[in-house]
This record gives sequence, C-alpha cells and structure tokens, in this order.
Amino acid sequence: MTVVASFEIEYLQFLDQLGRVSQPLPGFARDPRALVPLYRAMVLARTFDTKAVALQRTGQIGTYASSLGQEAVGVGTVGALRPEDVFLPSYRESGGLLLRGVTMEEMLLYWGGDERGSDFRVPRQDFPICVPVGSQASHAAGVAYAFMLRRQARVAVCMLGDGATSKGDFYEAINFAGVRALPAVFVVCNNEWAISVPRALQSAAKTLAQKAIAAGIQGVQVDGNDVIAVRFAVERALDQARDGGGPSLIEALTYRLGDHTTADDSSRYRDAEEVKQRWAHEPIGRLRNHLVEQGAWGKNEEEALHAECTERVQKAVDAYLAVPQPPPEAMFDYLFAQLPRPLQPQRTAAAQESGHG
Amino acid sequence: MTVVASFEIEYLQFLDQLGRVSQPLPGFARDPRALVPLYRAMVLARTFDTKAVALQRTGQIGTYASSLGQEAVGVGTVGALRPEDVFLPSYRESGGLLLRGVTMEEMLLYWGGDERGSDFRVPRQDFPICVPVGSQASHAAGVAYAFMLRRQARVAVCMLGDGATSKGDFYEAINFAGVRALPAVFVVCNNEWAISVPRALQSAAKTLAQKAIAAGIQGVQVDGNDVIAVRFAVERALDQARDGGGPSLIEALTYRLGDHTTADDSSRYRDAEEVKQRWAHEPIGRLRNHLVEQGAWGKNEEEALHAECTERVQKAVDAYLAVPQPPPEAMFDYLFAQLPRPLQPQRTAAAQESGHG
Amino acid sequence: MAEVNMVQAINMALAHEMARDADVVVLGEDVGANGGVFRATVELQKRFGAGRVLDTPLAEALIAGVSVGMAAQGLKPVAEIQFTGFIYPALDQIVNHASRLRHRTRGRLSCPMVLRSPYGAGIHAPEHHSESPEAMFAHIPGVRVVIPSSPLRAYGLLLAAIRDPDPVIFLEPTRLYRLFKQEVPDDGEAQPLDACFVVREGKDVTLASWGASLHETQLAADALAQEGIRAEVIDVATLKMLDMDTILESVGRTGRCVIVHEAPGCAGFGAEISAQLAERGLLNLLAPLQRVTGYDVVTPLSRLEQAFIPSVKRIVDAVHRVMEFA
Amino acid sequence: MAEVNMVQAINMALAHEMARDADVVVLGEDVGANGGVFRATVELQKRFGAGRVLDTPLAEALIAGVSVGMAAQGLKPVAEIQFTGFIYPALDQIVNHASRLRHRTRGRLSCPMVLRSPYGAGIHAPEHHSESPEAMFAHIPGVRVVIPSSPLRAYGLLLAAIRDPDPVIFLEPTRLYRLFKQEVPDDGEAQPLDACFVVREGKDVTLASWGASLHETQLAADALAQEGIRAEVIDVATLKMLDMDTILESVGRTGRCVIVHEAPGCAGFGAEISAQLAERGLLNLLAPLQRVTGYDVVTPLSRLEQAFIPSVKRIVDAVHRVMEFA
Ligand SMILES: Cc1ncc(C[n+]2csc(CCOP(=O)(O)OP(=O)(O)O)c2C)c(N)n1
Ligand SMILES: Cc1ncc(C[n+]2csc(CCOP(=O)(O)OP(=O)(O)O)c2C)c(N)n1
Ligand SMILES: [Mg+2]
Ligand SMILES: [Mg+2]
Repeated sequence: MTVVASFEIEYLQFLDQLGRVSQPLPGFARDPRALVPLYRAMVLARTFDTKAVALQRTGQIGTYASSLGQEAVGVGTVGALRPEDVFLPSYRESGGLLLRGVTMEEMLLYWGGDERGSDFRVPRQDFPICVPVGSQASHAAGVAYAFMLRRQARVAVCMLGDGATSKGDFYEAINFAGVRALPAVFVVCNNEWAISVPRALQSAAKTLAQKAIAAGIQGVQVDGNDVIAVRFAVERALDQARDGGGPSLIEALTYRLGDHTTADDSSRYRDAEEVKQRWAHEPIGRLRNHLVEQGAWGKNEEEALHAECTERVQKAVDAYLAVPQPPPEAMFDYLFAQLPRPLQPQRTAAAQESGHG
Repeated sequence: MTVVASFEIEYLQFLDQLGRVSQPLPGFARDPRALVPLYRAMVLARTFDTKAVALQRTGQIGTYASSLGQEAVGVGTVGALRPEDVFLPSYRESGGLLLRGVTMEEMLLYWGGDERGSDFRVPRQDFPICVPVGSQASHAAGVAYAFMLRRQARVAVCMLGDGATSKGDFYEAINFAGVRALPAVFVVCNNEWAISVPRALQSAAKTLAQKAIAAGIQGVQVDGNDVIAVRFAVERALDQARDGGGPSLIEALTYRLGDHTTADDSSRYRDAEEVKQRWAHEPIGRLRNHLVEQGAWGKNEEEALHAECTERVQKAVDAYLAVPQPPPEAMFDYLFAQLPRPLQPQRTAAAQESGHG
Repeated sequence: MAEVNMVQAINMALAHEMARDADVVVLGEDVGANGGVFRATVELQKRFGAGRVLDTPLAEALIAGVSVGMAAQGLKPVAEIQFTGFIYPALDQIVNHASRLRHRTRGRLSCPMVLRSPYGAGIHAPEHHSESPEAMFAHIPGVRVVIPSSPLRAYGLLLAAIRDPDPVIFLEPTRLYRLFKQEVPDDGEAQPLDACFVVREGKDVTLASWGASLHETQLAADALAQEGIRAEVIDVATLKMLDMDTILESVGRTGRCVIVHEAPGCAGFGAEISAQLAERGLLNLLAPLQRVTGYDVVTPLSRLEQAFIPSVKRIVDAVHRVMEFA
Repeated sequence: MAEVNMVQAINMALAHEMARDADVVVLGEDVGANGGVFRATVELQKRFGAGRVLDTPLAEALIAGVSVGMAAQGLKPVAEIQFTGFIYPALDQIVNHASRLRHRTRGRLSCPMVLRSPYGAGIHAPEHHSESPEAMFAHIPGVRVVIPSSPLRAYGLLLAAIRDPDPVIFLEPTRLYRLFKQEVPDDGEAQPLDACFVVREGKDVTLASWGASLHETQLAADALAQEGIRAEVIDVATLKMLDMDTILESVGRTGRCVIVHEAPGCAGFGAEISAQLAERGLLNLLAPLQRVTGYDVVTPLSRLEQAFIPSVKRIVDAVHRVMEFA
C-alpha cells in the first residue's frame, strides 16, 4: 500500500477545566494583568446576554440568541483582531461584537427589530450579524480577496457554528480560500448543538477541524472554554494570514449552556444532567481561578466589575428603549443608493397609511 | 502538542503505465480472460465517443462530451456494480452507461436533444445523466437512504468530476452519507480539468480523496487509467457499503485527452505537449499490453473487436436517425402524472401551432 | 372533537399519512426529538422511529436533493425547510431536478415529494424569517404550490400534497399557525389541489387572496359589509395549479377584483391572476383591477413588519377605489 | 468602426470599464485563460492580470457570495454564472445578502456587483442550458434586472450595470449573442437602467418584449406592417426598474397590448406588465391584453425548443385576436 498524503489534527489547551496551567503559557498570557481585559469582556458579555434574555421575556426585544457558556470563543477570537481586520460574525457573538466596538444599544436595536442596529458606529467595515447559517463564509473569502488584491495586511475573520460546517457554503468558502491562499480565518464555535441536533448528527468527522483537510488548509482544534487557547490559536492564524501564509480553520470546543434562543426549550431534546456537567467547564470561572491564583484578581475587583457591567448594560437598555420607532417609510430607505422612481409612490403610500393608522 | 486525529490517504495501482503488473493482482484480475469484458467495454466506449463527436460535427447530434482517455473509470466502476444497484452518472460516462445497459441509441437520442434518450429500457432505476455538476450527489444519498430504510442490500454509486468536488452539493452529500453510514460510493473522476480550469485551481487539497476526511468517511486514490485498480477499489467500497460499513470516496486519477465537449477548443487553455504526454498513460493500450503479455489477446481479437464495435455503433446510429421527431405536444407529456386542466389548452395550442408551422 | 390550530392540524395530517403509508418519510432540521421549531412534527419520531423521521445536517440543498433521491426510489419524503428564508439553496434541486425528473425520463422516474416551509411576516421573528417567496415557486413548471389558510385546509391539503405523485411546495403562514382553532376530524379526507375555495359569497366585488392575507381580507369583507358592500372572498389556496375558472366566474358576476397578498407586488403571484383576468375576463370588468400587496422592499424587521403587511385598511381602500366605477 | 456582435460588445464594455476603474474585477468559471465559454471575457485576463480576472472553483453559491464580500470592500465584481441553468445555488446570496446589504446596514455597507449570465433557448444547447428565469429575479426587492437585446444595448447597459452602486442581474440571451452585428462605438456611454426603449413606432397595437423574443416580435411587426397593422414595439430591457410610463403612454395611444417573452407564462414577468396595465391603463384598453410566452412546461431539449419559443406566427395571431376588438 502506498500512502500519498497524511494529516494530523493538533489540539490546544493552556488552562484546564479548573483554571490550572496545563502547558507553558504563550507570551501574551504570561502577565496575568494582560488577561484581565479578556475576563472583563467575558463578564460583560454574560451580563448583557442575561439582560437580553430578560428583555425578551418581558416583550422588550424579539427572539434572542444567548452566548452563555461560549464567551471565550468570541472574546478570544476578537481579542486577537486588529481594528482594520474585518469580522464576520454569526448571531451568537455578543462577547466578540462588544469587543469589536459594537454597542449594546446597537445590539438591542437589532434584536428589537430595528435595522439601525446593524449600522455599527465603530467597526464600520465589519459584517452585520449573519442569520442564514454559514452564508457569511463566502463573504469572508470575498473580503479577504479584496485585501489580497489591494496588498493590504488585513484579515477577514469569520465565526460560525458546528451546524454551519454542514452547509456547502462553508465548504465552498474554505476551499476557495485555500486555492487563493487568502488572508482569512474561519473559527468554528462548536457548542455541540445546532438547535436540537447534536454534533454527532452533523458529521461523522471525528473533529470539525479536520474539515480543513478537504480544503488543503491549516486546521486546529482548541479548548474553546480556554480563552487563552482561543486567542493564541487565532493570533497565530492571523499572523500567518497577514504574512501571506494563507487561511486557517480553528475549531473551538465549547458548549451551549442555554437554550438555542429564547424561542427554544432545550429540555425537549437534551438532558438537564448533561448541561449541569458542562457548567463545570465554562470559561469565566476558569479564567477567574487562574487570575485569582496569579494574584491578579480578587473579590473587590469582581464586585466592582459586576456593578460596572450591570450599570453599563442598564444604561444601554435605557438608551435603547428611548430610541423612537422608525417611520414606516424607513423601509424604503437604503434599499438602493437612490430610491428608484417606480418605488416613490409606494413610499408615499406607506407614509400616508401610517398617518391614518 | 496533542494530536487528536490523524489520517492517511492510500493510493492503488496494479498495472503501471506500460501495463506491467506493479503489485500482486486482486482475485478477479488473476485470470486475464476475466478482464477481456472490461477491455471490450472500453474499446466500445471509445468507438462510440469517436462516432458521437463526428455526428456532432456533421450536425446530427448536439454538443457532446467525450470520455476519451477516461474509459477505465466508468468501465471499472460499473464493472463492479450489481444490476440492482443504482448508478448516478455525470455526462461523461459513455463506457459506464453502456456497461449498465443503456443503449447507444438512447445516448444518441439524449445528446440529439430528445428526452426519450433518458428513458433507459434497462437500468430502470438508474438516474439519467446529470448536467448540473455535482447536483446528483445528494440524490445518491437519498437513494442510499431508501436502501438502508428498506434493508435492501443495494448501493448507490455516484460519479462526478474533479470540478464537481468544489460544489457544496458534493460535500453536503458525502457528509450526510457519513452521518448515516449510507450504502453509497462516490467516484471522483479526476481528469485534471474542469473545462479550462485546472485541478490546482479547484482546490489546494493535495488529493481529492482526502475530501473524505471532512465527512469522516473512507477515502482512497487510485490510478484511474488502470481499470483493475478502479474496479478493485469500487468493488471493495461496494462490499463495505453493502455490509453496512458505510460510504466511501474514490478518487480516480485520469486525464481528459479530448476537448471538454464538442463546443470547446482546449488549445485555448492547455498545452498540446501536455496532452501528448498524457496519451502515454491512457487506459486502453495499457490493459491491452497486459492482456497480450498474458496471452489472452492478439491481433485477430483486436481486429475483430474493432470491426464489431464499429458495426454496433453504426447500427445504433442508423436506428437513432430513424427515430421520428417527437410532436410538439410531447413537451407536455410526463410533466405531471396527469396533465392538469389549466395546461390542456396550452397543449392543444402547441399541437395546432405545429400543424400550421 | 377537540379544536386544533394549524400547526396541530399539520401534525395530524403527517401522523395520519405516516400511519397509512409506510413510504412516507419526514426529514429536516430539528424535526426529530424537538418536533420541529414550530412543533409541526412533534411526537412523530417517537411514533414512527428515527428512520422515518430524521434530523438532517444543517443543509437545505441537501434536504431537497436527498428528498429527490428518496422519491426516485418510491419513498414519499415530506421535507421541512425550517423557514422559507433558508429555502433558496434548495431551489436548484427543485428547479433542476424535482420538477423535471418525471419529464426528463419520460415517466421512468418520478418525484413524489413535499417541501413544507413556514413563511411570511407578522410573528416578530428575527431577520430572514418573514419572507413570502411563493411567486418564485409558482413560476417553476412541474411543481405545485399550495398554501393553506386554516387548520381544516392545512389538514386536507397536506394529505393531498403527500398523496400527489409529483412535487408539491407547501407553504405554511406562520402568522396563522396559532391564530385560531377549528374542529378538524382526522378522517383522512384530502382536499383538491386544483381548486379555489369561495369562502364568502358576495356580488359587488371579488377579493382573491391566500395564506395569512386571507385573514385581513376576510376582516375587510366584514368591514365592507357594514357599509353595504358585499364582497365575495376567494381563497386561492392552490396557486399552482391555479383555478382561474372560479375566479373568472366570480369576477364575471362582480365586475371588480382586488387581489391581496403579502409578498412584494412586483412579479408577485397576484400579477398572474390580474393578467389572466385582463386576458380572459376583461370584457366583464367594471373597474380597474387592484392588487394590495407587500411593498417592493426587503421585508423589514419586526418594528415595521405591520406596516409592511397589507392591512385591512389598505384592502378596504382598494375596494372603495374600484367601487367608484359604476 | 467595425461591427460587433453582442458577445463582442459585452467584452468591449468589460474591457472599457476595467481599464477605467481599477476596482472592477471579473470572476467566474472559465472566464480566465479560456475567455468564457461564449468568449465574453476573452483577452481580459491577459490584459488585466489573473488577480482581476479570476477563474473560481466550480461553485455558483461561492461566486455570488465572494462577490458580495468583494463588493462590501468597494470592489466592483462582475461575476459570470456560466448558464442561468446553474444560477439557482447563487440565489440565496442574491436574496439574502446582495439585495439587502445596504438596506440591512442602513447604508453602512453596500453591494455594487453585477451577476452576468447567458440565458434562454434556441442554440441547441444541452439540457439545463435554455431556461429563462428573469421573473424570479424581478421579484427580489433590492436588485435590478437588465436584459439587452442588441450589441449596442448590451454595451451601454452593461456599463451602466457595472457603474450602478447596487446589485444588477444582467441576463444575456444566448440566441442573440451572434445573431447580428452593429456598429458599437467604444465611447464609454452608458444607457439608462430605468427606461424602456421604443424600437418601432406604431399606432395600432403595442408589442412589449425583451431579450431574444424581441427579435421575433420585430419580425412580427414587419409581417403585420405588410397587412397594414402598425405595431409599436417596446424593448422593456430594464425589467426592474420597470418603466411603466413608457408602456402606459404607448398603450394609451394604441389601446391594445401584446406582451411577448420566452419564459413560461405562469408568474412570468409579462404578468407584471399586464397587471399594471389592468390597474393603471384599463380605461384605455380596446381589447383584452395578451401574453405570448413559452408554455408552462420544462424547456424541452433541442428537438422541440423551436416549438417552445414564441414564434412570429404566435405573435401575429395574438395581434390578430386583439385587432378583432374595435
Ligand atoms: C441556512 C439556515 N438554515 C436554518 C436556519 C435556522 N437555524 C437557526 S440557528 C440553527 C442552528 C445553528 O447551529 P450552529 O451552526 O451550531 O450554531 P449555534 O446556533 O449552535 O450557535 C438553525 C438550524 C438558519 N438560520 N439558517
Ligand atoms: C453547476 C454547474 N455549473 C457549471 C456548469 C457548466 N460546466 C459544465 S461541465 C463543467 C466542468 C466540469 O468539470 P468536472 O467536474 O471536472 O467534470 P469533467 O467535465 O471534467 O468531466 C462546467 C463548469 C454545469 N454544468 N453545472
Ligand atoms: Mg452549535
Ligand atoms: Mg474534470
């Protein structure tokens, strides 16, 4: 038998489940104070998610997808990005979005059913949240192609779920990125569930990282509840991409501790026991243990942080609730650069209708 | 560094470029007389392809896609099938189709622009030629699912090209086949070109066989100009699938010696020198060398075979040319099991129009 | 007999047909243990097993393509696309395969499949969850397009769709899923796939609609009745095959027609009905035809969706306009 | 100035705009060394490099999605889908992203892309190479749909499409690619994207058509002229945005209208024009509207494609029918 190709999938973890260092930390993580911003970002994300779920329950926003338990993936990923990079998120990324500079008010507007929520004031070139699962992967390839063509040292970073890896879109995009050695990084947030469909029913592949092999690109698996591992792997992939070394796929192993969205009741399809066990792996306590152990964090800091997060979230909620409804004719705005003539009577009618309504 | 998964891609060849045995032959190939039917099938395919191209040149059929140089892939694959299996071909499979029992007359009707050409009299359950590249892969998965559900020991066998492996359809299908361990075999006929796009621009993957890894299924690469290797690999995969061992992907390395179709002029994008070199690898001469060397074939047999093939092809052409045009209203037939009422006036109009036309 | 809502009626039809016909298979995302995100397939996996009720990987093109393969083998797949916002990747399989497998093989193979999908606005759903793409499907030769407007209709039409030997696109208005209940006997009686339903008789104007918009159309008819305008209301239901005879007959009597649908007007299915009226019923028209439709814009997020959906007021206004012609 | 056919005119427009604007990028299958299977992109890769003229892997959803990503960065991708028979996997990206990137981000991002695709029957092409799906695209809010009917039109409209800041679906009738030549000055002059073109004046009946069918429509007008029937012929060209003013004005004068297109009639784009006439121009109508279209069947393989394509005779017959009304 002749073997014409062979492959290995690497797994990375720096902090184990209890927050103990399981292998020498990478440079950026050696000074624990440097990890505090990541910690703060995760706590803010969780505070925000909790509030958003509550707002949905009281009818103040629509369906919401919480990132509970997965905060390290978004925060670790975005923590490695430069402002000039372009982030292409899925819908379960509050931590990552906040770190990119998207405001909580914008996020609430979006989930509250207002398009203005995607008009990010800060990451102007980032893509809005992508709802059609996996369809943003080829956008990332296109953005990366533009960077390459213009010789810009920028990277397109796409986040998607384990379910998304079953879409042809995902595969076509990583395959094209491979052919053109594009500066793109694909981060698969494997939270083991796609609504009610468990990871095992998405693919017989042992790891999702190995999907990279089909595209001839780098693939690596990391402990997605270890923000250091996520950040390290993403930074390494970004460096490689920025240097012309081509794209990577990173599978981050985590777990969706909450329901799929506020419209979901996960007790219908998964065991409460499983969820309980997985709480022991969640990322925030793990990093806190490490920080505390390193003397970089304590009770006071923790209390202050929670108070601060709660206040920031509440401010954002107040600001969101104060945003006036858009007028009906806003649905005609930005459809085209200029409203075409045949649409003008419709716009007028919509405006008038509301006047009467 | 922890390694969580590792993979190897095997390569298979039994007859080298000159027809010399390069490793011990598998059982079915030890008696050279057992290989004669495969040889005959390849020669018939080439004779038919040559004639079909000529018919297109003289306006007697439409665009035609010849399998020149790739005969071993279709013939080796279909040679391993059982009648009760279901074959899902692409458009460049004359050898395979003929061996399945599709008649040359049917093939000419199809390429001559007559739907009756897909009403195969023999492999009643095989799929017709698939033109939208890669879109038959999920049909194979569906057929295989039906086999599994009904506990039938049958296999769905899908053939597609190197270009087709870039389609999400292909990936989604092999991934699903993996999840459900379906009795399906996917044979990728890698002829190095997708019209003008070379293999290297389809994927950075070193082999196409390794796409299997993304789906968690078996993947193997074979010399696609060695009909023994193709047949052996397909048979092994069929046995595995029939026994509930799940699906496989087989990449058969071959080369498209002709133009993409009669509508193509490959001198625009590829070197004549490359094509010339690849003639040295073609499958028919290779098997003939082996048969001659084994004393199972000689000049007389060769001459008789060519005469027989030419005659069979000519008979089919005559029969094809004698098939009357379908009446215009035939375009309404078989659109639905029964023509719905609203379409009846249209059908009448079409019939009358032709009466005048 | 208990009253059921539309989702329950759909579930009843699926269960009925799965029990009656072992070839019926249900597939899609979350149709198994979860019973569908709208609960349309609830309990089916428990009852009929994971072989016949299967969760697929997250891939809509796959769902449609696998259904084609199953159907070619004589299974009767009923595939669920979770929302029509995600149906577009499946379109290739519908247009290039499902719709023509019988045609291109001259009847050797066929494709008895149903593609179910919730559609439409009005339930405060997230982005991409509120579109109405029925016109795209109605343009495809070789498929049927069916839209129920009530629990009873959903039950009978879905049975018919599953039993039909050819592909059927079955679009379910999410806004009606739980809006009201009806007594639906589980009698296995299918409803016809090529007939409009006259749901209210009237002699002054014909209102033709389908799906969720039929609801506002009926409310408009109520309001008009108060003013003495007697509207005939037609549930088009089987967009394809379109039963123009019923519509032409009605408009022949009323001389006026207002067509109501939620999808954007431009190249929407209302245009087909208007066009046929203008071809075959023009001489009976007493007034210009009117369409009351969604605007030609991206369906807005929830804050503006009510302003997008054709309102009772817009329908009544349109009727007033056509009543001005004597 | 040499005369050029439509493919050459398209190639001229692409070359012109690539030379003028470094942001224009051409992508698709076989657009590079091969210059496109119809030769529309011939020589472009040599002239502008493999970075700006790139062969993609064989994946239509990818081509559209990559174009969206490029366009969001301010490139102006002109993507080729080799035949519209293979465009359906790209639809998801058109509907869910290209058409609404500007809308959903309130102008923060936009999508200045062109999706070119050869379409239509009549060239004896293989299966799946002869369909006419323009109505599906015209139903999508947020995109423009443009169909040229001559080399001159192709040149000017393609320039306009590339320069337009929003997505444009540009469908090229293969039957016209080499049917006739015109003098096309390479002057960089774009044609308007929201105007019908009156290509022949007449006072008895209005014939509205687009793409390849415009050819038979003009032949029909010639034949009718022999009998003394003066047909006005309108090239609808920019289906979306549809210039109804021109059509209404014409039908206002003639009182009769026959709409001709190759796509199946049911929910075809002709229905939209009919519907608007029945809404806004009814009182001027002297006769029922007529559509002459492809039948509501799968486009047949080549042996029957001529029987599918609306013939001059069918158009003339329809005009005779509408002329019977005084
Ligand atoms: C293309 C598409 N199909 C279906 C859906 C409905 N849906 C929303 S989320 C989801 C599951 C996604 O799972 P995964 O990719 O693992 O991401 P997660 O929700 O777990 O973060 C589904 C099926 C969708 N949004 N897009
Ligand atoms: C989905 C789709 N896109 C484009 C085409 C046009 N086309 C026909 S064959 C072909 C190349 C196919 O290459 P490959 O899969 O390698 O098969 P080969 O022709 O080499 O046998 C293309 C692009 C098609 N038929 N289907
Ligand atoms: Mg998930
Ligand atoms: Mg090939």
